[in-house]
Formats: sequence, C-alpha cells, structure tokens
Amino acid sequence: MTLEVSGLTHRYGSKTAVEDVSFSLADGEIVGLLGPSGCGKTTIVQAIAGHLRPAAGRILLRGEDVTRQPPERRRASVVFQEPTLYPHMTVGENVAYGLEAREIERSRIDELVETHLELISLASRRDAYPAELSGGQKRRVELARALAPEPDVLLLDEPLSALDRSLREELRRAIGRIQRETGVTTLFVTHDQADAMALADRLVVMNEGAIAGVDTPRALYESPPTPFVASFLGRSNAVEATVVEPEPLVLAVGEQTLTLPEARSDRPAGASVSCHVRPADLTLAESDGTDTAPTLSGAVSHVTDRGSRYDVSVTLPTDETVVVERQAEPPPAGTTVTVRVPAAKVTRFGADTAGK
Amino acid sequence: MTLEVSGLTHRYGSKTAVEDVSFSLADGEIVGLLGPSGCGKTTIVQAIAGHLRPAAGRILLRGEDVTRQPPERRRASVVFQEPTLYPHMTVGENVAYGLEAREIERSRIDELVETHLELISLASRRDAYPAELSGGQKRRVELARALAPEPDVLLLDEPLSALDRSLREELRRAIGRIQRETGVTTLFVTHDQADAMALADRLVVMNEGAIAGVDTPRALYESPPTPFVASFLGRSNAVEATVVEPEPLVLAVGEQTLTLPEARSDRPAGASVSCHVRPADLTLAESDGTDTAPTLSGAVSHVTDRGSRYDVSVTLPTDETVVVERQAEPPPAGTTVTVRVPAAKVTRFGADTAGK
Amino acid sequence: MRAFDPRRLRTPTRFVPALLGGVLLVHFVVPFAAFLSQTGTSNVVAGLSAPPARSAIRNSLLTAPVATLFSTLFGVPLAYALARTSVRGKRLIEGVVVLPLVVPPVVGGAMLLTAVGRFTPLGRAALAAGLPLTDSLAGVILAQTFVAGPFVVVTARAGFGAVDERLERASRSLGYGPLATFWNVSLPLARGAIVAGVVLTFARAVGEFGATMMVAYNPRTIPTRIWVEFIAGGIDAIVPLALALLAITVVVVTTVQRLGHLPTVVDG
Amino acid sequence: MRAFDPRRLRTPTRFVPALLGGVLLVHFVVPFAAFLSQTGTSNVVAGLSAPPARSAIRNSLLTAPVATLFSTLFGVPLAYALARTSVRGKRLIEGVVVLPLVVPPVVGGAMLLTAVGRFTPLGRAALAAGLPLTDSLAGVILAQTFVAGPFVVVTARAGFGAVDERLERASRSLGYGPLATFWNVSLPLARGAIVAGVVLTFARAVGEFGATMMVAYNPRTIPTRIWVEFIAGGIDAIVPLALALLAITVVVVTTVQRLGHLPTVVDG
Repeated sequence: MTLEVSGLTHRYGSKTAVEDVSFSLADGEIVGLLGPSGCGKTTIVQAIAGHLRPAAGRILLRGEDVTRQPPERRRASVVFQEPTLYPHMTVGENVAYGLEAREIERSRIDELVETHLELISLASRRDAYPAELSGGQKRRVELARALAPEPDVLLLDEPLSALDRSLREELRRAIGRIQRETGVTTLFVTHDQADAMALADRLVVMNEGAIAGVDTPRALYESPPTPFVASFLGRSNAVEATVVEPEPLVLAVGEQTLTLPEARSDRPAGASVSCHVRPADLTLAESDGTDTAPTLSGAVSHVTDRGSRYDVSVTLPTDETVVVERQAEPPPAGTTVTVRVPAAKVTRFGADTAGK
Repeated sequence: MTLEVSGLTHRYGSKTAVEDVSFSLADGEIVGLLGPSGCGKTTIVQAIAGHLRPAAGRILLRGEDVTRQPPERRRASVVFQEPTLYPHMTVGENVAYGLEAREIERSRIDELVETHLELISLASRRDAYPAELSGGQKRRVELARALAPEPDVLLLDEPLSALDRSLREELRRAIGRIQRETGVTTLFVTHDQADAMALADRLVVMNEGAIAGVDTPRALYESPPTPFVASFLGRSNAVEATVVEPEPLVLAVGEQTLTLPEARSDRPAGASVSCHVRPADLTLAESDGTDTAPTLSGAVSHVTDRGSRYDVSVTLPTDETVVVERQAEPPPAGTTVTVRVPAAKVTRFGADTAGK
Repeated sequence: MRAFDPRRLRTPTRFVPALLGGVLLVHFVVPFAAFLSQTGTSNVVAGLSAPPARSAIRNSLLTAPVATLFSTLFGVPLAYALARTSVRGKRLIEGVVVLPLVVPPVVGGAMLLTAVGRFTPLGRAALAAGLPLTDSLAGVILAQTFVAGPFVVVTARAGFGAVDERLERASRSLGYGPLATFWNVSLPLARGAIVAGVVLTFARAVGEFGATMMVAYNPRTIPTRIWVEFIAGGIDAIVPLALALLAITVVVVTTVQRLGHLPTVVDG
Repeated sequence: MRAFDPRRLRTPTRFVPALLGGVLLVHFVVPFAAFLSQTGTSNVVAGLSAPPARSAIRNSLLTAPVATLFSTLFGVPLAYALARTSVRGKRLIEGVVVLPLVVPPVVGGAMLLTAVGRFTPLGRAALAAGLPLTDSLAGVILAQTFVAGPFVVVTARAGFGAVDERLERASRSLGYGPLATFWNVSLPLARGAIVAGVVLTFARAVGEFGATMMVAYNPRTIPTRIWVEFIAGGIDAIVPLALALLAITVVVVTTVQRLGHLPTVVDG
C-alpha cells in the first residue's frame, strides 16, 4: 500500500470532524474521496499532508508511519481548491521550487521542469508569471509543480470546484490523462459525484465524518450499501415498504404489492424496508397490460421539462412522490399512470442501515 | 413587456463586453440568461440594475426608459452570487430595509416582512442575525429581501454558483416555487445549463458578448441554432461532412456516406456542413445487419465507466472521435463497431453559422 | 545535523520569531513597568492641584477633542471618497494625506508657522479679528489636527475599502440614494475601523509635543508643561502630569474600544 | 424637492464627501506650500555648514537608521509570530505593541528615563561600562526605537496576515521547513507591507522629538537642534535645518517606496 489511513479521528473543539476513518491506496491507483461539504474530507487531506496532527489514528506512506512527521518530511504533494502558485516566481521557478528542496543537480532540475511543463502542454509559458495565465493554465501549472518532485501520493483537494463547467471538464480530462501517464498514486477529493465517478478507480464515500461506502463507482452506483450512498451518487427515489413474503420477495407499498421474483430478503415478514430506485430506471407502463414487470400506480403531480428529458413526478396513494425520467411527451398532471419498477434495479435497506 | 433590453453595448477600455444585445421579458416570465464566464452576463445585469451606464442601448422597465436613471429609481431587485445581507441588521430588519425606502406604514411593513419570511419558510428566524444562519438560509433571506418591495423585475445573478450540489438543487426548487407563487418577472443569470434548463421558461444563450440563441430550453436543446448552443446546452459530437445530394439528403463523412431520408439541405452538393448529434442519441448497432438507419463505422478508442453508464469513444476513419453513451457492457477498445445515427437527431450547420 | 532527533528540531524553529520579537517587547514593556513603579514615590495629587498643572490639563482636554472632532468630521468623508472613487490625481491626494504622517512634528510646526504665523497675511488677519492662530488654543488645535488628522483618514479609508461594494449596490437597488446608503450601510459597517482611527487620532493629538512647541509654546498643554517642569525639576517633578496624560490616553482608548467592540487597535 | 431634475440631484451628493475632505486637505497642503515658498529667502547652504548643524545632521543620520534596523530586525519576526500563532496572551502582546503608539512621546521619554536613567540600576551599570544610556547617541536610539518601532510591527503584521496560509502549506509539502518557507514565501509576499512599515518607522525615528528631548537633550539630533535654534533665532533661523530634515525624510520615503514598488504608504 502506498498510503494507509488507519483509525483516523479528529475533533475541532467539541465537534467531531472525522471519526475512525480507515482506507488505503494501492500503488498507481486513483481514488476519489467523495462527500458533501463538511463531511471531514479536508481534515483527512490535511492529516495526510501533515498540516494537522490528528487526535487519534495513523498515516502510513509506503509503510512508514508519518503521523508525527512535519509536512516537509512526507512525500505528499497537495493541490488546493484555490490556486497557490507563487506570484513572485515564474511558471518555471514554481515548478522547480519543489525540486530545489531536494538534492538534485541544476541540469537535472531544468530537465524535470521541461518534462513536467510538456506534460501539461505549457512548455512555452515557462517564463510567464502566474498573473499572466488563465485560470485553467494556473491549475495545470499547479499540477506540474505538485508532480515534479515525484511524490509518493498526490492529494487533489477539490481542484475543480471553483471552475466553470467547460473548463472543469477539460481539466478533468487532463488530470485523468496525466495520472495515467505518470502513474502517480492519487487521492482526488471532491463533493461532486460526476467528477469522482469520471476519474476514480475506486471511491471512498464519506458522510458526517465517517465512511459510508468504499468500492468502484459502478458497484456503489448499482448496489449502494446505504441510502446515503444511493442518493449521493445520483438521483434516487425512496419508497417505504413492508415485507409480506421473504422469498420470493413480496413487498407492500401502502395498499399495493410489489413482487420481485428473483430477489429474497433476509428480513422476516412484517419488517420495514426502504426501497431505492433511480428515476432513469423507472418507466411509465403503456396501457396494453401485457407487461409482467412489477408496477405501482399513482397520479402525475408535476412535470418538469429539462430540455433533454422530462421529469415526471408521480404521487403514490401513500403520498410518497417518485420521479420518472421520460424522453417522450409525458402525460399531463392529474393523469393516473402505472410505473414499471424493474426488479433488478431496486435496492432495499433495512432499518439498521437506513440512518447511515 | 415588463423588461426590454434593446441594442445594449458596453466596453471596458478597448474590450467589448456586450455588443448589441436585445431581448425582453413578458410579465411573470422567468428567463434564463445563460453563457460561459466572461460572456457579458454580469454587464447586462448591472446595466439593468443601473449600476453601470451602458455605452449604447436602452433599458425599458414597464415601458419607461430607465437607462439614465440611478438604481434607486428603478424597481429592479438584485440577488448576487455572494451574499449581501447586512450583518448589522436582523433577518427581519434586512427584509424590511427595502420596504422602509418606500412610503409604507409601519404596520404594513411588519405584515409584508411576515409574509415574505413565510414564503421562504424562515418566519421563526426573524430576530436572528445573518451570521447565525446557514448558507442556504442566507440565500433564502436574500430572496425575501429582494422580493418584499415587489420589484418590477427580479435579477438573480448566479445565485447558486457558490453552493454545494444538494443545497443547490434544494434552492433551485425553492426559487422555482417562489417564482410561481409570486409571479415576479425574473431574469435568472447562470453559467450552468442544468440550472437554466430546470428553471427557465425561455433561455437567452450568450457567447462572447452577443446573443447566440433565444428560445425555450427544449427547442434550443433539440434544434440548436448554432454549434455553440449545441455544445453549451449538453454534450455534443461534431462531425464534418460534405453534401453529396441535397434532397433526399446524402452526406459524405470521409469515405462513408450517410443518408438522411427525411431531411433536405438548402446548401448545394459539395458544400461543407458540420453535423452535431448528442452522445445519448447514438447507439452501437448489433451485428445482424437488418437495420436500415444510417450508420458510421469506426474503432472503439477508449471506454470510460461513469458508474451510471459507459462513455464509448469511437474514432472514425476521418480521425474524428464521437462519444456514444451505453448502458450495457461495452465492447473493448480496438473493436470495430457500427454507430447508428438517428436521422431526426442530427443538426446541421453550414459555414455561415459554424463560427457563432 | 542528523544526530539531532528531527522531531525535536521543529520546536526551536517556532521559537525563533518569538525570541527575536521578545527583545522588542521587552523594550516596550520595561519603561512602562519602571515608570509605574516610580509613581508611588511621588505625591501625585499635590502635583496635579498646582494651578499651572490644572491649567495644562484643562487646555489639553479642550484642544485634543476639538482637533479629533475636526479630523473625524472632515477626514471620514475624505476617506470614503478615496475608497470609492477613482478620480485623476487620486494618488496625489493620497500622498498629501500621508505627508503629515512622515514629516517630523517640529518641521510640521515650522511649516504651520510659515502659513499662519503672526507675520504672515493669514496670521495677521486672524490676530486683527481677535483670533490669534499662534500661541493660542486655536494654534494648538491647528497643530494637533495637522499631525494627528491623517490617522483617522488612513484607518477609515481601509475600513471603507473592506466594505463589499455589492452591499452598497444592493441598498441602492432597494431604493436608497447614495447619501442614505452611506449612512445606513457603509458607515455602520466601517464603524470599527473609524473608531480605531478616531482613537489613534485622539491619542496622537493629546500627546502632541513637537508641533505644539513651535506653534503655541503658550498656553501650555500637558506635554509642553511636562517639558517645562522637566527642565526645572527633573524626572521626579513630572511624574504627576505624565501620569495624568497617560491616564487620559488609556481611559479614552479603552473606552472607545469598548464602545467600538474593538479588542485592540491593531485589528482595526 | 421634486422641483429639481432628479438627474441633477445625483451630482452634488457625490461632491459632499470631496468637499468636506477638501477642508482637511487644504489644512495639510497650505503649510507645505507656505514653508517651501519661504526657503528662497534664507541662505540654506550657509545655515547647514555651521558646525552645530552638521553635527546634528550627522547624529540624526547615525541614530535613525540604527533604530529602524533594530525595529525591523526584531519587529518583523514579532509581526510574523502575531500573524501566524494563536497563543494564550496574544491579545496582551498586541496591546503592548500598540501602547507606544498611543502614549505621548514626552511620557514615553519620561518612562524610558525611569528605566534607564542615570540613577537607575540599569543606567548606572551601563554608564560604568562606558555606554551611557541617556544624553548619548545610545539614548537617542532607545527613544527612537520605543516611539517608532510599533509602526513596522503593525504594518508587517497586516502584510503577513494577507499572505494566504495555503501558500506556506504548499511550500512545506514541497519539502521546505518553517524557516525556509518563511524566507522563500512569506517574506517576499509580505515585502510591500514590510517596506511600508520600515519607511514609516524611519520617518518617525528621524523626526522624533518629544522622547528624544527627555532622554537625550544632548547630543543634538536635527529635531532637537531645530528647537534650540528656534528659541534663539525664531522661524527664519530654522529653515535650513527643517529643510534638511524634510529632504532626508522625503528622499528616503520615496526611494524605499520605489524599491518596494509601493505607490503610496496608504496602500501598504
């Protein structure tokens, strides 16, 4: 393991910022640390970089315990949300800065600066000052400065958050390319699930200072371990149901029943479960009735035209509202419709995971 | 028309910020002013609010020319990207501030403050100071303060940009609801096409100081007037082609031909056209060959797992790359595939609109 | 170097600035402590009851508040204009504001003499009108305003500069004109900095010595009286008046800071 | 009121602050103009060649730079410590730093006398060691450092406070220890503010009068010499020395500002 975080706990005053967080990064891996603002992501980054001494827990870099080492003795480079290029140094001097701290020959430094400026396609701006660069160029130079000393781990702390959508996607592609080319072990911290899913090999999803799930983006999206992960990784409809029959699974949603033939439940009949299903997986059934998929009936309460699709809100007799995505012209509000619920796309949570 | 902007032009030094921009808002309408950073959106808002005197052009509010009026003589409320609540006033005093400038009785002011705090569901925080509120609450109080004096037009200048995704969506819904309830004519300025498409009745899309398109979100998304609008309102693949036959339309893409049976072109054979089609509208054809839709062949160059879908990049023999969205497991890189191009989803631009 | 435990190496580096800075702190603190320990040996009440001392205290308490008032009344609008407008020649005006800060007080006093002295046209006219501008309380006020005025301008300007202009724009869009916006928004939000500037100006005015000596050696203020008594009686003779001056300064500074909710002037 | 064209109403409101501020500006500018117009009538070169004047100039040029050097050497680390640490008692230290700013210079001088005067233990020991701390150049330096030192601390502190701490953190993560980071990042980025503080400290030190009079009436610096000549010969006698002091101040202030790329001290 290149980076191991184990049992990390930290408090600010009486407020717990991070509680017993453990995860690790294999060599060359890019891992997304994802969670809403205030979930403790930045505390973790600061603890790894050494700008904060955690109340408990250990940080290991290439097997060495660095928890009590100052930042300059860890090989962990950080790129912050706001640019931190040195305004009194040129682009080349900024990139060389981290190299000069190490005992490297001048000619080798020049060479490494050149290589890293080529990596970010800015070799021609070597003598420019940061103030002369555009926002996206500054970000790329920061990446080059962070990468040039060949750190054990690259920490990207919300590097895209302050940027426009088009610049953001361009830089996201650049980060992906550079990470593949250099193979640097990278922890990518973000609150944006689209950025995380597009870049990361694996995701560590955080909520309120604790880990809510760790897995590949696809596994977390398709089989979220907790309701929080289900709704944080994309839009999700939650419907409360009661187990009628554990196997084959039959659920009661108010007066209606939902039969999920290939599923079984480890909860007994009568237990409450929360069912999550994504709006894109729901469809409005045609009226021919030859369909055998499980369905729920309700009335269209509201339609939003999103340009590329319609969001159809359907209120069930239980007063819960589910959103169904639809490309074709939707039925008007008030219409009674049947919502097809594909059994394989339904994730169920018992009461024990519902709070997480 | 509640608001009319006509021939608005402004320069900072020698740099043109806005060039001959005209649009109007009908009573009760919510219009999205959408464009990338630096396209001149903020200049337009400042000119409407009266914080900037334009070099040329006129601003009309309810038919009255207010171009040379100071801000306090226009009934245009502004909500800025960064909060501007007065820290030395309570929530109630902030909301009352705009009412006290008008000749309104004290009891009526109290009543209006109460109504508007209820509108934003913060009636209980009337005596709190802004510093005691959360980010989302501050935004809602700003909305209440802007709405209380019943302005002719409400200008929302990127009110969601500084917020997290979940807070952003919550506030977006609140803005939509409040706008529907109060019926205030609203200009919603944003660089985020998702926010604009979710909220606006109509969009004014800007690029480099000029208007690139005005229409409903759906019309602009489905039939973009320019390549800029096509790519700004959502991901778009661009393929260069040559007209072989104007009617029925046959296009040459490198060595391949694309027959679009129901389309015709007003450009002669031999003309260059740029074809735009969205990744979600492209599919990979199955090998059975019974399909009659137009197709293009190419090789899979790269697959990105986005969690909820795969983005399959297909490089055509012309070296252009198109992205195809796919739910199912995609073919590995290097596979030769056939891309189905639904004729109705292709938008063509001639050389005259390509630069816009 | 590797012989040291690197973890122990960190601690000393933190103390280097504290250690160096401590030297200066000692230089600031020791005279205070020495002076305050001295006061026990001297009859303060008797010293302050003497008629010349009482007259000096009265003169200081008349002139310094007036000079502070003038500086604030004219200086705060000037600070706002400097913070919010970008007129041609603004740099020059800023230079003029800072000049009295860097010009030595005796030179400032000499300059004032050349402008309003007894033998200048201005001074002669004022004298004829019964308002002598030198060797008078008016002269003291002129000297104090000249030397102390820039403090409130510079500090208030920084305060206005820190007020987000969008808060003012929002007020305009809510129906208030520029003056009402200044009064309702800019002034309350810059209040802390303005109070800090007023405090600095008062402290500088009440302790003003060099320029006052030149422009108005008579009537005596506390600082000039201290000098006269020092010549006559040495250090012991001046402890009562010096203590009185220190007390006035400290009381005003702390009172205004309390009202202004300012922990220290440094934060202003 | 409605009789006025509302568009014309806007213009006067803009001029209100400028008009009020103009009064203060006039009060600052007129003495300068009057003084500079006076210099033609006096033989400056002859005045400055007299041995007492030359000795005063030499003494000022010896003491003020040393006091500025001390203040900077010890004050900049103190400013950094105040900007970056949050130790218990920090408020108290900040208060100590500001005290010499608000204490009247004559009182400051009296305080110094009670600490290092001829009859104090410290003063007696220094005198025995051949380094008298009063009525000596050392005394002048002590007085100037006491009065002028806080300027560089307060200004540099504001400068360090404006340096984004993340720039320092990035430097640490790039392999530099705290001292190297201070030298490579914090110091260059706060340079403008530090230079402004140094300039203010020098200007205040070279013009220091009140505390110097108390601690070291002899040997004379330019300000104390100006006072002696003013007593003896009136305003005309002091023009050469006052001009010399003004020239030194202006030359140093503008030179250091040029080097520091600072348009005016106000911006520091």
